[in-house]
Amino acid sequence: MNWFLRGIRRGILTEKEFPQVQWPSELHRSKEGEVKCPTDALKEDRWDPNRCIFCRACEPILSPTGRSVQAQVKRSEPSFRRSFYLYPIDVGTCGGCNLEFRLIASPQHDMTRFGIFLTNTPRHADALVVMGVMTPKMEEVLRRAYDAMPEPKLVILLGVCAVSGGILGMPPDIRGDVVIPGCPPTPESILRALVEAKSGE
Amino acid sequence: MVSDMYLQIDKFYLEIVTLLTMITALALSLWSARASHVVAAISSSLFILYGLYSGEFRVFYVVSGLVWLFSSTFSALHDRERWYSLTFSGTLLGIMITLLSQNYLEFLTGWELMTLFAYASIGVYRREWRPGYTFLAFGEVSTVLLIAGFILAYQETGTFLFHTLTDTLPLWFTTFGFTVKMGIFPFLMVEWLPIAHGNAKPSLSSVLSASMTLAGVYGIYKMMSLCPQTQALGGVLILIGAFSVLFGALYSYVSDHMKGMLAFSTIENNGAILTALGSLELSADPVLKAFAQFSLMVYVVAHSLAKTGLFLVAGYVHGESMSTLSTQRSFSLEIGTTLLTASMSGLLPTVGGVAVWSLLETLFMESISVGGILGLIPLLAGVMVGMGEGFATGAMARFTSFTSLVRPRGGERGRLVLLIGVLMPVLALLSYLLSPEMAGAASLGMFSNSLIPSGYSGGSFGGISPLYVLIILPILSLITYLASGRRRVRTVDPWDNGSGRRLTYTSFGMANNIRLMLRFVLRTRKGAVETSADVFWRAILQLVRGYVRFSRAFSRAYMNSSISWYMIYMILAFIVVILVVFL
Amino acid sequence: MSWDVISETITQVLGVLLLSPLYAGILDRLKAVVEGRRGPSVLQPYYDLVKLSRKETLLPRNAGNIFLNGPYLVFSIYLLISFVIPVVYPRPVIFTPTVDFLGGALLFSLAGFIKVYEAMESSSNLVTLGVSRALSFSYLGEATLLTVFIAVALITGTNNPYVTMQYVQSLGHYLFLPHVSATVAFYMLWLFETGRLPLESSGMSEMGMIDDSLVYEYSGKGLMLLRWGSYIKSYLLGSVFLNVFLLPWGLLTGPLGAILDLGVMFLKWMVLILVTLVVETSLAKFRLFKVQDFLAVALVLSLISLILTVIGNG
Amino acid sequence: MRIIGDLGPHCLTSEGLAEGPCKYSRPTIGEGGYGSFNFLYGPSAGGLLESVAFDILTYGESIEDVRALSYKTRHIKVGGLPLRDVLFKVERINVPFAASHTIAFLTAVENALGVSPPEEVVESRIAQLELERIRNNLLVIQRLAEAASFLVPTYRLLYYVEEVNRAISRSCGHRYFLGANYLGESRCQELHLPRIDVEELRDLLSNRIFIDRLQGNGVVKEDWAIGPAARAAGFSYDARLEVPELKYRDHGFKIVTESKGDAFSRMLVRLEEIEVSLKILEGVEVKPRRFELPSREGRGIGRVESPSGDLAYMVQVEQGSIKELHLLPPSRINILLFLRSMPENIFTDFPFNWESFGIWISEAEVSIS
Repeated sequence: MNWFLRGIRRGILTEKEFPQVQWPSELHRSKEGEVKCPTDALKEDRWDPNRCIFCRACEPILSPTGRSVQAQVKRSEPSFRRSFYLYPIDVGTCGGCNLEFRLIASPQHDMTRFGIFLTNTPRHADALVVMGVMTPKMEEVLRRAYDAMPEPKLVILLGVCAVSGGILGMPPDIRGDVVIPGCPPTPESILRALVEAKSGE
Repeated sequence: MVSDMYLQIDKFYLEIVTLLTMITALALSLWSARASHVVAAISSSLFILYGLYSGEFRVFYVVSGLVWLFSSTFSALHDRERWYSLTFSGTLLGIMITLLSQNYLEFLTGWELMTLFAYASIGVYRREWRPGYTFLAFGEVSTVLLIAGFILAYQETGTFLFHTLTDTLPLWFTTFGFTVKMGIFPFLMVEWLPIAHGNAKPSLSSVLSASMTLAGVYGIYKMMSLCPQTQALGGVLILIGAFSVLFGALYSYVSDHMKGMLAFSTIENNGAILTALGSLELSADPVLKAFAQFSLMVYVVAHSLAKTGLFLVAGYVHGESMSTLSTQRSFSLEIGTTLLTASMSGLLPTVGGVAVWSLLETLFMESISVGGILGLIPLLAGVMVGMGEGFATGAMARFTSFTSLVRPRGGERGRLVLLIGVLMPVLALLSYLLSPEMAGAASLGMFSNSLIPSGYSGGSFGGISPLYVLIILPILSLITYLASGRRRVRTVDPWDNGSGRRLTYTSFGMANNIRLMLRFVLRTRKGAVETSADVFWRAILQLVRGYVRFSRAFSRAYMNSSISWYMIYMILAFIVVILVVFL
Repeated sequence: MSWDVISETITQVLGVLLLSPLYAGILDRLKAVVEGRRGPSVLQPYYDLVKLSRKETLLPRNAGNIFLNGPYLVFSIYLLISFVIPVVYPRPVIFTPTVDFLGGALLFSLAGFIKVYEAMESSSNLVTLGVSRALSFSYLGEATLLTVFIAVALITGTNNPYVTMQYVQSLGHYLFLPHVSATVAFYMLWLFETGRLPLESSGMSEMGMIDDSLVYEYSGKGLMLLRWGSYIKSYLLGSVFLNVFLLPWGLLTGPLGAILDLGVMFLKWMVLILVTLVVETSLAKFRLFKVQDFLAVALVLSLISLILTVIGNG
Repeated sequence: MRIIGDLGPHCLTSEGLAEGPCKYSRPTIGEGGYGSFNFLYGPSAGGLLESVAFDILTYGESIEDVRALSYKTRHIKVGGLPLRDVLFKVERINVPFAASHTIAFLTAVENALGVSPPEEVVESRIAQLELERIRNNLLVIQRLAEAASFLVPTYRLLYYVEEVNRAISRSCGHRYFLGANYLGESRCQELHLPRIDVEELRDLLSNRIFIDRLQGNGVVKEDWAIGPAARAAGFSYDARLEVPELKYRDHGFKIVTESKGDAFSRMLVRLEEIEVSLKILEGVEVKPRRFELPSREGRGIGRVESPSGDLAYMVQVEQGSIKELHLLPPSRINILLFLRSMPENIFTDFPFNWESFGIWISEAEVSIS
């Protein structure tokens, strides 16, 4: 059948509410007990999402709530309110963040309804989305990409690797205006963070 | 009446003085090259002055004068060899005599002078004579045809003076004699070889390419004015011209040799001029004739001056191959080249744009007025010209890119180029002075006489106003500029996916798409080039054996598609056209 | 000249200037819906332009005057053309005689020419890649643009867009075979000139870029002007297609009519947008060299139209 | 016997370990004449999901020769670490193939310790591998459709990818099987199947333009090819039939092959395999299960059929921690195949050929010490 007709027949599949995900989601302590966390995401009983890789080593002492992991927006840029173009750069990922990031374009999530788009040149980009742990050869590339973007611009750290280095290495040394934890962060949490970053809500 | 007579006398003296100065230049060259070039420049200016007074051939005179002025100025600045200055001024003198000639004998004298000096000049430079031979050989072919034509004319009129004829045969002979010199189909090595072979300096290249071919046009135009109209010749010229436009442009697009691609573009332009001549010969309608003449004249102006400028650009570049040359760009060179190439690409508001516009307009109007099958000739020609313009735009963009746009900034040079470049819009402005007396449609918001309407069949078929475009565009740009407010500018490296590599693209690579897409026409193999020198081609070139070897080497290095195929297309085109018209 | 003319001119030019992005927005929104997404707002193009106008302009190290100032020129060329052809108002307005169809075509190529030069000045590989492609198709593109304009000009015996428009309004001329084939040819050309599928599309992959590479190095105001310019270009060519080829009817005259014409044009555009929507969502992108064949077909169609007309006359 | 690839110092073959390194035929190196130049694509390109650069020798538009330059090489230290921490790192070598990596690794460990997991665990692992295969094949086809700007299918496939991810998350808690497998444990609760209309996907083949982009593009005939690339070339290579640990034969699994070996055949194979995998999934049931891992020493190899071909681990275990670890990722071999199949094409064929292999740089360029 002609794909135009197929498209018409399917109708709009974009969702308002997204199904719950257990891992990764906000963790809370449900039992007492000692936990050996491989990334010391647990310091004096405080759970630090920016370090957690959701490896389930602390189960069942900590258990998932199903609430999507909260991103931290340090700076937002109101002029991107209705038009927000992203340039993703991968400095050493496992491929998970790349995939989840692309999935915010899926019909269920549809980033474009918020005026969010991807672009293939930093010249047109409003935000640099950094993913993965720092690898030596990518440092220079990252710097060039940041340079190549016109002001005003935001830097978004996507995934625990970019935020804290996770279990595999060191984070890229670039100051993030928006920090999205998770391993990998779910499309839902990415989308929430982006919407907040561009409008400050 | 009296003043008129004085004018005649003044003109006569002016003519003598001009010739004498050029001869002086010739003599001076034995003593000092620079002095000779300066005097040649003076003589050229006098010739321009003379041209302004003279009647229907005004345009040819003034344009040739300008070409000489620019090229001799360039030589005065850059060339030092006395031999060169001798042959250079000799060539100019030859062309001058040809243009001023009052009868066939004078004409031939000038023609031969021009041919011989040009030949010498090509040979002297680099002390390599073979290309010179080729040039001479074909120069003589044309001369033979001319003599034949003139003799026929003499038999009819019994005088060597230019006199109206009743027979069209002389026109046929001479026309082909001249087209040989113009380097149209198969004889294009006359035009193309010496230049592309790098055996001519920039200034001479521009003279050969702009002024000498112009002499050919002048010849045809003159003979046409003497002979009765023949639609057959008109059709032939239109189609041959159109073929030359299309293929000249195509080969200019794929050629990777700097002067070579300019030479091919000259063939393209000569083709367009030939088409204009053809449509002048084809149409019966007086309005249309007038308009055809207008487009012919504008094209002559546009081609000669722009081409002169572009050849001078080559003077500021080290190396001949577009992919390996090295140069620096300066404001003058960049803007100058841009304006020149804009005109070469036939874009408003440059004179080249007016030329292309009027030529196409002529062709399409003729296709209506002539009607029937014959009406298809200008139509097809028009489409071929259209495609040719497309190729020309591409070729010119590549030329500008790799001679200035992508080059590092360097010292301030090439003001002469900028000057000629600025002429392009200015001449577009003046073009309505040339326009046949149907201008001045006092239409909505037009300045009087600023319009060049192709008045046809009562209502205006169409029209453009270069003046108008030239005034409104800057104003609108300024408004846009002011309206969009001030901008913060920051200089950064180009974004190359973050690799930090600079531009590696070669000129060859930029043209390669066409090489791949038109593989079946260009006979190119991937990257490398097919160099099949076939029988027919050898046959033509018995007298220029060296050329075959050269064409192999050349095609491998620069043409990257075998030149012989170019020849074949041209010859086939020629044959087809002849058949079409006579059957 | 009367105040009517001036007001009509203003309506036409402002109409072009302000409404052209809207149609792009509507098409994108509809595409998204067919793709099963809610999609961006129809006003998205405006939002983008506004944002870009606030951003910094980046100048590649090797670039200079042409790169910086080219966009203003390109924009004003399209602006100038909007004075010249019947894209909103059916009668000549101020400046209309500046150029005819052919001159208009030459102005379009001038804009393309400047775009290429300014892009080349940034001397980047990715830009040159796209430029070399754009140039390699221009020989067919320009020829088709010329022949299509001439085709309709020959049919009507004039090169003046406005006269042409009135002429083809009569049904007999409208269904005239040459006019039909010319119409098809022009639609194919429009798809090419405005970078639509099946010829190109602005995806993420640099390897497929043709026209995108011309703005690849641009940012801030320069990018805004070029984007806006291409919206206008798309609108101009599309409106000529609608008013002179596909639906020459329905435009009103007079100052009040000029205002209403904006609405009429909107309805006409809906037709064009729906057709294009079906084309774009049913087809995929051709291989690069197939674009040539596509254009060749367009050229041949317009040629057929020409030949038929001339033989008809003779 | 067939070559699978270099595993540490050895060459892994279908018969087992052989003397390494594997013997590959020499690639033909193209050289440039007048006007040729090197065009660098990448490292950070919008057209590529990951960071990698390709140095293309070209005359403009034509591709004479391609070399890949690695940019995002991650150095992962595992030597001497306890099994648990190594597992966490192995899971994150290439998350899109997390199940394949984890299961191959755990199989290797179990072989090293000389235990064979119980039925339920095996079933759960088959389920995970097939779900992952479906997700990845959908993604590959999606990338192909996107490269051709085939708008509606692009988003349709993206929709399915998301649906599979959700099914996985409902079945095993995490959208990419992270933490779903553990030492001596399989944690997937129950199997939720994604609803995929394979007939609809077959409609992709009704579009001539789309097919034209793929046919004759990137032909692979090498007999040392693996996974879909091999099967597309007519070789019936598949670890699922060669490896004893995972009992695929019991689930009526049959190999899908094509003959042409071009990007189109690779897509067809992946398309058919989606259906095959769905069939297999209907036959399996998943429930969580623990089992005992003895604390012995030894070395073992674990191999599975990842969505893009054979994936193998070789481990040396000593008192509960890793002494030695070697990885054979499918992408490493697929890149070789890609580079060899690229010449003679033009630039615009590049994305199609690249995506058709389903290569992940993350696993190809990781260095484990």
